Amino acid sequence: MIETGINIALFSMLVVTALVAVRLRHLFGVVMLAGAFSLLSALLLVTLDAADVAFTEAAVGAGISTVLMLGTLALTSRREKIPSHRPWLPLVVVLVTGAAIIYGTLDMPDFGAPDSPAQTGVAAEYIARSPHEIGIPNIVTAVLASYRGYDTLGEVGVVFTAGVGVLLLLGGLRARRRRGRPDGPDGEEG
Amino acid sequence: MRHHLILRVSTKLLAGAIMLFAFYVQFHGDYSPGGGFQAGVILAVAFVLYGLVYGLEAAQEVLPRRVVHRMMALGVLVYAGTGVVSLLSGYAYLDYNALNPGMPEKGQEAGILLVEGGVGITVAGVMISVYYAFAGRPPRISDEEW
Amino acid sequence: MSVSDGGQVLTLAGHLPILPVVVPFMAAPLVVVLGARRLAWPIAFAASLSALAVSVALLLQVLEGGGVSYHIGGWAPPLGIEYRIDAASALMLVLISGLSTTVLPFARRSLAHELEARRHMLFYAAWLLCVSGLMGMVASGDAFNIFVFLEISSLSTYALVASGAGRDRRALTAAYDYLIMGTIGATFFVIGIGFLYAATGTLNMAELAVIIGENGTDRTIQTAFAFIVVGMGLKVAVYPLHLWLPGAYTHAPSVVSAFLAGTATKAAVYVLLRFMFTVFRPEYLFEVRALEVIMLPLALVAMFAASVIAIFQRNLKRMLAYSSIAQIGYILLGIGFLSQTGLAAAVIHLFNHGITKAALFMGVGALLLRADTPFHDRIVGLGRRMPLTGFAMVIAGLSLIGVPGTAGFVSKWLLVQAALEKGWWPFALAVVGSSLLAVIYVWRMIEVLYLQEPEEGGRAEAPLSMLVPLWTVTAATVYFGLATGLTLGAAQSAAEGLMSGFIPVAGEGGGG
Amino acid sequence: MDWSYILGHMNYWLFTVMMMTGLYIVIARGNLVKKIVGLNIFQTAVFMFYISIGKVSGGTVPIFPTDMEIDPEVTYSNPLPHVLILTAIVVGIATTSLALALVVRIHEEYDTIEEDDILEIETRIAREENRAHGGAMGGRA
Repeated sequence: MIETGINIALFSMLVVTALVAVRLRHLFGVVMLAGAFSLLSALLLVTLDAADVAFTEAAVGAGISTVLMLGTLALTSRREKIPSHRPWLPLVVVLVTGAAIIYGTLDMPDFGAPDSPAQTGVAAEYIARSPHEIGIPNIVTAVLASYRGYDTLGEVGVVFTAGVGVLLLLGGLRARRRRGRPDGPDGEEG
Repeated sequence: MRHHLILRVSTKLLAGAIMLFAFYVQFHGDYSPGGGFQAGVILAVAFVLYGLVYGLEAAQEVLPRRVVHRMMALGVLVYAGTGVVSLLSGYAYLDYNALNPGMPEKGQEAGILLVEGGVGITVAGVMISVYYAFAGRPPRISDEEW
Repeated sequence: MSVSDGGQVLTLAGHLPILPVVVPFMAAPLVVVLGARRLAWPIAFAASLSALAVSVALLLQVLEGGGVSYHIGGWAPPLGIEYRIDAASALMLVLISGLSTTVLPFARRSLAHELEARRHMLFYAAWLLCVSGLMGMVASGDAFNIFVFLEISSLSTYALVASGAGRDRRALTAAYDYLIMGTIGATFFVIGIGFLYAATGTLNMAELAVIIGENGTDRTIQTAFAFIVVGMGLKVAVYPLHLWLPGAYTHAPSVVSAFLAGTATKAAVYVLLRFMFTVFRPEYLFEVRALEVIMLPLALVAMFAASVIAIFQRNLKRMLAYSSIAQIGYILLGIGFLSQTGLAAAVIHLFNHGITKAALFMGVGALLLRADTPFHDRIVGLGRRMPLTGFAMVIAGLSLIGVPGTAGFVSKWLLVQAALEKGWWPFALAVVGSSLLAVIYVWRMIEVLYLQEPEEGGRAEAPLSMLVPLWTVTAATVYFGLATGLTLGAAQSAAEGLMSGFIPVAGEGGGG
Repeated sequence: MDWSYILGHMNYWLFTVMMMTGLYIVIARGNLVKKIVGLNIFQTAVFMFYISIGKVSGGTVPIFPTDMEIDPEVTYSNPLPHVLILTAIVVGIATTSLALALVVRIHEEYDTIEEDDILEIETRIAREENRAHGGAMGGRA
């Protein structure tokens, strides 16, 4: 089967990309790998029938987020220092968490099963009802903008919050502040 | 920094094409993958591209800071305002049937168009604002160092 | 329970559940669109005040007529997203909007002192978003919708904490640490919801409860439970996951600390309660005993370790931050008892500690007008120079200890009762013991504020715009310590509601 | 455990491996930008995990034909995880941009984006504070 072959190739490339990103110290390369990871995941999402998500992941992960990271590197530095501490504790945390997730998947229905709860639950209702209740072809848009439109309102709120936050942090052009003033008196009262 | 002529001309053409694509994605989201968010991102990319080649000042002449900051908020108001309209007509918040009580389907379509528009405006506004904020900082690494 | 449904014409009263979230949510972009610094504060205050008014109306309505369900978009759940308000959530809405409304007038002077004026407009926008995010988390009856509003509140919180960078650059690293931990927590929460969805096919919490109740639990649902508890635990700052909290509360502007200490961790605790008791059901919790084995010991560690660390702090703000971690221990203890009294104690302590800690942080904000840092040696004797501020802090400090006549006493008394009810007297002793540690650090605060001569003489009281909010909250700690009817009633009814799970609503699960 | 079970769950496990790789970068690496990259990998893996919950074998993209002539024979994959993940992706990029803005500011104030260096600077500040204000216990933790 071609599809299985594609999937195996994509999966292995994804895993390898992620693992290489751990080792690489050249931050430019790390950012590029992250972009490649997003692009590969977008391809995988296409094979999983999630066209909308793939489109977004490609635009965001491989596009805007890579641009922002590169912009940040240009403003900061481009090499990672070797961390001084031993990574045992993180390794334990990660292994325990991973084991917990795998434990949780043991009772999950097989991949692609058409009769799993996820498929027969509300999802089936969306597919059955949206043609006559919403009347637009793209079910994802129908659910996104109408049935669960409030989530999307919240999502816009999150984006707006991020915008406000970035402006609050970086707003206005200013020369670099003088440093070494851990708790000096506030001279910028206005 | 002044880039090569070919780069500048093709950027202008490309930015226009990208914007056109953004509008297609925005308004065709009912029929195919895409919608306000993707359109907003693509629109922002067009401006980022323009800014990268022509410089931040040139980009900000086309779309001043004040405008993009207000775009961020405007989109949220459009979206949430749609909800208020349905609320004031006695329907539940964000019930698009309120927009066309006679024909619920038309109301839904209109509602989706409105809110997706709101999403697009906010996302484009935020992305461009973030780009302006980052690009406005003095760089630490020179071009050669990459 | 009353139900609003698609197509049905609603009156304004029918919209009460959505308004406390939407009003601040829309006020934030309004502030930015108008772009006028002068309008930012009035809009924020007006929005916050109206959210409070609506929340109070909602609380009264719920206490009288039972829970309310509001179908957003006119789509009946599980198809659409539902807001579900009962006594517990209404009480939380009142707490959040009430604290925001009282702290905001205080913020005017305090911020003028602690933050550059050109950032004020965006600060108030972020504030409003934070309020609406927290309110949305509490009001929502949809698992994924909680995540979305959680992120609104989180992102705005990171920005608010980082805005303390003008005074101390460590606000930035504190915000970064908080962002990383908070995002890991939120992602864990999302993983948990994914497992729940895979196992049940729905996201509506009431329906989740029904399906889990009917089909029982399997390994997928157990894992979902674990991830949701750990994810929210990061937000709550449960003891080993608390590392972000001291830095964030210490370096954020005082108003932000006052508001967050009173609300942010509390909203997360509320979501934790919702999932533990209404989605996974108490019967299941009894079965796994995970709470007794894990939560009670962690609660005890938090109560003692954090209190001891608090005693050794020289920075008043940091001391209060560690005390917050200890106080969260009490709340977890109440939850861990898995009894109605224990839950009532937890809910009422959420509220009482919220107002107590807000009063204390506001007091610090007032002190900072006259001192450059909240280090003990810089605020020496300030209680004499600022008698009203100092006295308010003493009263709030007494409430932190749990002295009779203050709000803190009510919740600790209930907690001790819950322990004795179960026959677990060592836990009752632990509550008393930890309170004695609180006596030490509160005494240190009083000692610093009063027992030494101030560096320079003369009275330099904080302005009225700060004293009025400070004393409003302080008076509330006394009022709710003496007149326990409202809070105790709401907490009891909230605990009852949590222990019995969601009450089925007529017309639920049907078409829109 | 038979083969069909393993094949039916293999993808979940592989996604778990990716998630944990990302999470490892977040908690084990000291570079502030790299942590954010790790966070992105972690989240992207979670997104794929979600989407794979909604995949139906033999299903297709959940978009009806433009003329809305719906063929009842066609199975569509589950649209709900797609909707949720669209929202989650947007939340993710919002978080990333805020985090990067913080990194830029941190670099302006500390002149480094390495956790170890920052910790060193902050320990020094705390020590100075303690000397100035007479006492113990400062630092970041």
